[in-house]
Amino acid sequence: MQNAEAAQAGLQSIPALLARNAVRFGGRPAYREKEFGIWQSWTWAEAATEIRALALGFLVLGLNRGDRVAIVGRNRPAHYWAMVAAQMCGAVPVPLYQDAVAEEMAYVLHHCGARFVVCGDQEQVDKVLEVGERAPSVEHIVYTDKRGMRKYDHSHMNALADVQAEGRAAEQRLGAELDSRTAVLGYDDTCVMLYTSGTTGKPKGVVLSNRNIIETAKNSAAFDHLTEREEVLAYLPMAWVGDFIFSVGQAYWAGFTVNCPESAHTMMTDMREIGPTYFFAPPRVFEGQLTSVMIRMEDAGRLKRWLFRHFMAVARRVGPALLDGKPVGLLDRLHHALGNVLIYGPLKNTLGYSRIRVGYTAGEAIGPEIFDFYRSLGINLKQLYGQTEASVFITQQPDGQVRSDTVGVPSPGVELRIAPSGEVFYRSPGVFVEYYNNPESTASTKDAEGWVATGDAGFFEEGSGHLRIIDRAKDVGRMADGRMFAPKYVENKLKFYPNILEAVVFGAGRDMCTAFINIDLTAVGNWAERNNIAYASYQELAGHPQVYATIKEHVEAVNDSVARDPMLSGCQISRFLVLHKELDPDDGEMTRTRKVRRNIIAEKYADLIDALYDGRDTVSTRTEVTYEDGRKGEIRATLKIESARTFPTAQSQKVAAE
Amino acid sequence: MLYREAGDFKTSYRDDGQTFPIRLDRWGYYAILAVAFLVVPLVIDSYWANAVLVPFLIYAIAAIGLNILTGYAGQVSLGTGGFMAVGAYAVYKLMIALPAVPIIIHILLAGAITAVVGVLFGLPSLRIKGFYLAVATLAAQFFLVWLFNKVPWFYNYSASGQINAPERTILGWAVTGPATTASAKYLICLVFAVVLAWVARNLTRGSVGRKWMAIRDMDIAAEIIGVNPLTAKLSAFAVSSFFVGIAGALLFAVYLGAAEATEAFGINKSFLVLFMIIIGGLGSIFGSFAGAAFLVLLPVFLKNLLVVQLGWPTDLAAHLELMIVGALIVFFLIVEPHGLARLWQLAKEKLRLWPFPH
Amino acid sequence: MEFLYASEILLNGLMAGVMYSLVALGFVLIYKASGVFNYAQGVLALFAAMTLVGIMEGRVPFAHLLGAVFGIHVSSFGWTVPGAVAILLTALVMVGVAIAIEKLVLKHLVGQEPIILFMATIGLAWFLEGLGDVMWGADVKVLDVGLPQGISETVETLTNDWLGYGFFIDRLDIWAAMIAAVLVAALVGFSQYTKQGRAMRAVADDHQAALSVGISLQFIWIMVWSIAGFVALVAGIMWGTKSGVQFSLSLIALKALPVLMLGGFTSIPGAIVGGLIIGMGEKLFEYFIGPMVGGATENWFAYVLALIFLVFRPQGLFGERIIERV
Amino acid sequence: MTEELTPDGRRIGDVLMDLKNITLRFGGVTAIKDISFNIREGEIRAIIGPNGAGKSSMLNVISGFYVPQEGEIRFRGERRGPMRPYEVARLGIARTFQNIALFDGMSVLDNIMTGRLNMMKAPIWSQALWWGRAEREEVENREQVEKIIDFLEIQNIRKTPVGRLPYGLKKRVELARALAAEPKILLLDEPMAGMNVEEKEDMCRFILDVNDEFGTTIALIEHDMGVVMDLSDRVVVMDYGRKIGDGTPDEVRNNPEVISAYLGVAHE
Repeated sequence: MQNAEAAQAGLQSIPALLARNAVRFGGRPAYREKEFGIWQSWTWAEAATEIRALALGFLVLGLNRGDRVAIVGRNRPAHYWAMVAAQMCGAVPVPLYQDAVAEEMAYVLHHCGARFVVCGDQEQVDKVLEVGERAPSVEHIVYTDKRGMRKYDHSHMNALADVQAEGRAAEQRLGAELDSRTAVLGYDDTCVMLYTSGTTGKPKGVVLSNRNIIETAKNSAAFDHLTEREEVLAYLPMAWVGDFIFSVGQAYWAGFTVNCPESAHTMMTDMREIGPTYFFAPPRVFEGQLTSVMIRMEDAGRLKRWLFRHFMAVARRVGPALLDGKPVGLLDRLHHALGNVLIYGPLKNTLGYSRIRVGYTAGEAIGPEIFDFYRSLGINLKQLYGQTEASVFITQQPDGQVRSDTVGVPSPGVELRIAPSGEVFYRSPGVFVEYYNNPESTASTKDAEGWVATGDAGFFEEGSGHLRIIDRAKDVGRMADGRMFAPKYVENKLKFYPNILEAVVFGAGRDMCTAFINIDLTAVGNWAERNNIAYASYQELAGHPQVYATIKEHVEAVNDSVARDPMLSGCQISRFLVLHKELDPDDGEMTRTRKVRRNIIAEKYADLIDALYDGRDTVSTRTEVTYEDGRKGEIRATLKIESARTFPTAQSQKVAAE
Repeated sequence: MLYREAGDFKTSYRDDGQTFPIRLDRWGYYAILAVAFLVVPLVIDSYWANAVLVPFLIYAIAAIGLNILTGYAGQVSLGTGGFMAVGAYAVYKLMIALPAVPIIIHILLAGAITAVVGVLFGLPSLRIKGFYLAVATLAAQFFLVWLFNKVPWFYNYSASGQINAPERTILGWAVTGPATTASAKYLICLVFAVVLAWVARNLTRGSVGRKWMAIRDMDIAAEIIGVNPLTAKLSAFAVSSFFVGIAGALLFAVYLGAAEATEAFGINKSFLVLFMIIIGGLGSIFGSFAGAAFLVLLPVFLKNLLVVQLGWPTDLAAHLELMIVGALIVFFLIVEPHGLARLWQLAKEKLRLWPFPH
Repeated sequence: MEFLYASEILLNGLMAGVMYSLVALGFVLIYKASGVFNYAQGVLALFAAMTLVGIMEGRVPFAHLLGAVFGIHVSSFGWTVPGAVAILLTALVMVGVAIAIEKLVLKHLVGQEPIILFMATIGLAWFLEGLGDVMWGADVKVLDVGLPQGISETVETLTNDWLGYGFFIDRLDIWAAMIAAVLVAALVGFSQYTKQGRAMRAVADDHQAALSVGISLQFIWIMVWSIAGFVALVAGIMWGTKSGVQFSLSLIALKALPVLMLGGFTSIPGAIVGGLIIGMGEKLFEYFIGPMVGGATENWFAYVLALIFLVFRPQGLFGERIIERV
Repeated sequence: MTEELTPDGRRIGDVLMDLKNITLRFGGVTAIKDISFNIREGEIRAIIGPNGAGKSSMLNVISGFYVPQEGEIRFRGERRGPMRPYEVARLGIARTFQNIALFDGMSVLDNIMTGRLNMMKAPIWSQALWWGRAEREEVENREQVEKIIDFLEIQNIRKTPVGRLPYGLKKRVELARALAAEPKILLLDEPMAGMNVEEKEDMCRFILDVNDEFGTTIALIEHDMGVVMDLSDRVVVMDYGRKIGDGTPDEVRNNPEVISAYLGVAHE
């Protein structure tokens, strides 16, 4: 049994696992990358030598134990190698978000005190150079893509390939040194440092030990029976803990293959080619795909559309049951099988989901019909609930007990308790060591016994024992009349409508709830096209009366459903407006992982909020925006404020129903 | 709809460049080969062999040959009949002269000889283009046929002026002469068709093929990027004639058994093969097979329908056939200049995108 | 004596050449105006001749088909039509054919490469041939529109008196030569001095330009094809009268091809001269060389001649030089 | 060895091609009158002039498509006698065309592969059996071509038939095909013709990158002065078949004759 006491097995670090894989899975593919038109592949053995060469190269450049090596670039084998190579040298890899603007990067580089920075390409190098003095610790830059780098001053710069070459040359000289450094890596040494894009304040550097990563990987791999045969697609930011667990932790533990897409915009085609067997995506990805499926089906011929509708209906009825292995009538089975030939199969195939054995979504709540859509196709999509501080896994859904409204049972090795305040606490081998150079935050998050506050409010469901998350604990407030106010809960319900991209609900300490709405340009735009509604800009479309009408319907539908839950019925939305611009990380309105920064928005759009509450039905405003190239600009707009019908609370309805 | 391409990815240029990159196509191809080699020979009877399969395979070879010249290298030829005649008479003379040598060698040699003749008549292509060349190739057609009629040496001074294929065997099985069984005829043609198709595919995907296509698409540009028109065009003529020659050899030796230049290899043969590649698809090996199948089956079908079913007189059926074929040619050129091959391709695309329209 | 005999052959060759020229003329007309290399020209001639005979003998079109389909067995209306009228009717039919071709084929192939158009006309040829057979039956028909036939005594006696050797020359050939001359004169006149004629030339020079000055391509094409049809009719009459109306007639089309290669596709005089050269060359070659190689050299002489010729002067005798540019 | 460095640090070497007193006539018309200039290794050399100035003829002379009646062409020191265009190509001179000359029946990949035909020498039997050298060559050259595809950022259209591509991309594919030949001199015939501003900028970037990354010598003709001035190291100005200016962009810009020539023609 491999997942037995890893520690004793001497597998106390990622490099140790690498060494094991190079032997046990030597001939199996470890990494693939779509480049030059084909999937360039490296077996575990080859990967091991590549990584060793790079590690030696780092030594040549003078990398010391305990140094931090920042890595910023898209998902590429070379960048994963850099992380492991750094570990072999006893240094700590610190992956950064590649879309971070110079300021953010400056802060993180300075805070972690990185001496080496591995950059993906010219663009990243320029950013690091721009940071310059604000991060004095940076001594040396290594870049992967040579394009356009020839003219740079190379006195403190190398191409990664060249570093490897130097490393190979230095094998005799430094091999022993490297081995000794790798050998002493312990279970409690730092494995990686990940900066959380905190919803508030500056990012914090979460220090995760080998124990955290390997134990978590081991447990979660066992939970879903992951083997060396899995194929994963590494496309989520390398700086995100999820990618580190899936593409490094679990990949090295189970020895499966990590596939890197050619570029962000070929991701979908690459996904289709690879056909991963183990897949993670945040809800918005699934939403996006569902929307595009629906849009493409709109243009299909009558017959196809009929087939699609018909068999999707069948799928919704039969699919989930089949997936959960519940008994299903023979006729239905046949019907579903036929559908599989005509619709589900092709659909999964075009989406690249044909081979998925286990799929996860997390980070946000996912819309029930979206979730069911994929489930009913026969894709084993599940939810998990996790955090950087927990090395991801807190709860997850076991096969056969999957539902859209819960986040499942505690992951193996995780203990949970719920504070009187409703906040969820956990303790597990995955629990992080500390926030780097930030003892007070560490103390405030993690107590002496190692219990960590999630910051989310939730409760265990009677019977199933599944955890249900309501909202961020600090966001769960009280309204003026003391009723419970859980904005996220309502926002999610709103966002389940394809037309609504984002929603921000206000109401803490007020007598009623109001909301900002962001429309989804793809969905609404397409709808506008089909009803030949002309529009010049996002702003114009957002302000269109018919759009308002549709949104209003959605809001009222949500109010209706919210009203059914006595605990939260106060959160019905009385008035709302459709924002004139998309909430955008570049404007600081959201985190890089697209979580809305409530307070920032609250102060930025104070005027709009006032308007929502003082009963005006229009309000004009001016907003500063940041364009992709970093320039700042300003947009002015006059927004209409719509009021929505609310519903009496559940009891009375129940009465009506009976 | 049937395609399941997720997980069907390429890790080397060798895989990426293979003839059937999609797994399903590959399997389909193997399945067809298996049936063609293992099942058909057991069930085939002489009607199917003589009326459909054998002519289909032989014309497919000829069509591939012409397609290499016209579809890939863009040089129109109306001399196919004449070149087939060369193949036929060459194999005849060889069979008579060197009875000891195995027939396969004879057929291949016949192809080689035809290739030489082809190059000879291809020389003008260096000076003249398009239908000027087309007409020039008529010279080959008429001169060659005349030659085989008028020079007794070619038909060994036989009184009838005909040539008759003596019996030859492979591993004890008669493949030519009256004693030949249906399945033997079928198999030898099948082997040649499959191997030659494979060779054609290899040539057309390699550098020589690219030279041909470059010349076809824009000869001036081709020359300026370094393609020597002389070698490119002549190699096309040589390879094409090689194929056509083998087709001619098989047509005479295996299929007809006896032949007389004018009616077996007249101008209409040239047009028949030309039509096959137009309907099947210029510049497509699959198209060559499709076109051959189509024009071999059409008469059989019409005959069965009009004569057998409706009891119309045969000559009327023949005339109608002329009209239908002619109309079809025009129709295809108007609607789908790339022929059945393109239609098949489009259908495949639809299937791959199913259920989405695009 | 030998010389005189040869020159008689030469003369006969010339006459045969006239025929080639006639068909070639049709090619040139269509090629100039629409850039189409009309392989079907010969079959047009065949079709015209068949129709002419059919009408004159008052045959029922599609009799064969009707018989097969409806079991109605009427082969003839039982009347005969005088040649002149029949010719007129046939001319009308040819115009009809021209229109049909333009509407059903050419219109849809505008802008395709020449070679595609060429292949289309091959298809057209097969169709027309089939149609002709289905309409009028495939039997060899005798065509007699009252053109004088047989050896012309006048010539024989004249030559005999002068040279002491009587030239044998078919009256029909002489007529043919004259008619051809008239026809050519008429065509030249037409294209030089009439509005349509000039329009036709304009189109031949540059389609786009012609379009832009408001000339209707469709009209021009129909016109040209009609003229070609008429020329075909004339040729059909000649050949038909000479050697009966049958499939072989359509093979003269193939003969006309080398004529064009010599004369150049774009030149009317070229067509004439080319035709004469081929006609004479053929006969002389057959007379002098033929016996040594087993005869029947007419089958290929024309083509080989053209082929050799082309290699040295690709654009033909009168064709314009082609300048390549990048 | 005369070597110098450009401001942005590219090295420019010896004279690679030297044209002396070139005169070209078509029948009566004289397209080029007694023009001499040279192209140095590693530089970007522009030939500009109003339409009809004889630029294209000049390029066709360099690429060997036209053979001048007078004058001599020295390539890498040796005199270049009259040659067939394909022989010139084999000397290492590749070009693009003003009105795109791609092979419409072939995919982008195949088009670019044709650029390397001269490096694929497998015997025909090896190709027929797709065994041994032919297959090796195919793979090796594909690798090279893929680098260029990556360099010019046309990965996503690799397998599309060029016929379906928009104009701007076609131009890029044509450049790729020329690059695939690893030319000593790359001739660009109005690379920006008919492009919108954005496409022009891209093309400029690629031309500079090519010259920078591969050190390819580039000679281009263009009638739009603006673009050329930013791109090139040295410029020849032609007008009515004569050379009216030759030198760095600045020298040329201030050359009175050039100015008049350009003011003389209605702006294109």
